[in-house]
Amino acid sequence: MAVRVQTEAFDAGRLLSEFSAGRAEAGGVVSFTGICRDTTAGAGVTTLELDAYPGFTEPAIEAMEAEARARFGVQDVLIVHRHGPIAPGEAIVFVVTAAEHRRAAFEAADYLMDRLKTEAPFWKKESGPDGQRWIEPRDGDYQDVKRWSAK
Amino acid sequence: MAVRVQTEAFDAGRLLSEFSAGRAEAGGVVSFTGICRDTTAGAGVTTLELDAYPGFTEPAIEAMEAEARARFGVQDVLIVHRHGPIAPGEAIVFVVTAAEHRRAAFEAADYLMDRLKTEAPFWKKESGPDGQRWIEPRDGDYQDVKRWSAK
Amino acid sequence: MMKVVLLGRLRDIAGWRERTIDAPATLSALRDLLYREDAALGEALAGKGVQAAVNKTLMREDVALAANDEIAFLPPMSGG
Amino acid sequence: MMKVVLLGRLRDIAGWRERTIDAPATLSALRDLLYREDAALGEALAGKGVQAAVNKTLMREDVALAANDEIAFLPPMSGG
Repeated sequence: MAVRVQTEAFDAGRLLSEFSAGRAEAGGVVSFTGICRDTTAGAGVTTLELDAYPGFTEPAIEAMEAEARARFGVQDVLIVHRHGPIAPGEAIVFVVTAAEHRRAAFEAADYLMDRLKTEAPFWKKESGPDGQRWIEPRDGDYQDVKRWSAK
Repeated sequence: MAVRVQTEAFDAGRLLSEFSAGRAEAGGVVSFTGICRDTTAGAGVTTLELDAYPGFTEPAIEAMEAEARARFGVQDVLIVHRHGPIAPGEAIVFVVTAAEHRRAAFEAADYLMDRLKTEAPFWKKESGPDGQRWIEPRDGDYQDVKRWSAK
Repeated sequence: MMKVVLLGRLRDIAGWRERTIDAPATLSALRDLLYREDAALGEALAGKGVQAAVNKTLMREDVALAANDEIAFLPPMSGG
Repeated sequence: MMKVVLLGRLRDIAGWRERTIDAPATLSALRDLLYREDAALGEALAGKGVQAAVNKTLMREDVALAANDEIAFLPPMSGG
């Protein structure tokens, strides 16, 4: 179980290889890679900048991870989240889960992304040809995270 | 869009890196790696052998992929499935999907795995200390795939 | 000559996976021929959930066969 | 001396991200102090959804502050 909040770029595939190595007790490994898009609602994006609050952001994500682990019975979880400036095409977030059966692995990854997208302590600024703007979660993100409390 | 049915072992992380490279139009990439477990219901497994019917197995999987693409509006899909003998800890199947928003990527990967686990034309034999046995999908697999027709 | 392919547990029962044989006129004639040669295989072919494919297409009914056809017998699929 | 940290759009409004200042007695006294120095920042701090954390813990109420405390003001989070 690990949470990493870092400014360094990362290769999601390499993280998946490392995470999966020698995992003969797991039936399924599910990964999500969130990529910085080059357009958001039609506007060109040249850079995304994520502000984190070190010492506050990590424990908040660790709490989500502990909840996911307890709720879905996964064997292992890794969450890597970048902050600082991020270029289009680069990965922002990587979540990977391992479980004995694939349903738990899928649900834990899905749940963690819904939580991260709405509640993770990051402040996000998009810079493009039209200037800069601070952004908030989409309505769809709030609807996604509500699915888990209906259960 | 691609389907590969092969006897060669593969590195899921490397496939994820290749699939994700330069994908600045996608917001989310979801991967599932199915790993050959070293125990199934308590019995030790020394090898799994998957029988495929070349020329029949690939088109059946391509049809599932086309359905997933139409249903969830994903941008790209790759499915790699091994056949032949597979050792515990090795990957059996890798499914990766890319979509503008993460929900579509998660649902397409989840759907494809449910279909593959119950309907893909493979015949599976487990060999262990207790001998060999041909296996069929678990009840849970049939319940998983039913979720998609209820929608 | 046509090619006959057995999948999954059928190949363990028969002891072979692929054979070429003189083409019978129909799928049911092929089943009869295989039954006469090997009753255990013949019974397995008639078992629950075993399907036949002609040239990689599943056939629900009896069909006429031609030389060079490829006939496969598929037990219930295990999934991936 | 205590450390004050601004996150997200608050740092654009204030033009700074982190400062050390003489410790006022309470969180509300700190807000008053910042308002007197920079009314735009002071209003932003009182804005909807802006939370305060003392030593990395969110505080819903006014609290007493001590020297060496770290106070952060957090606008609504964007999520990851």
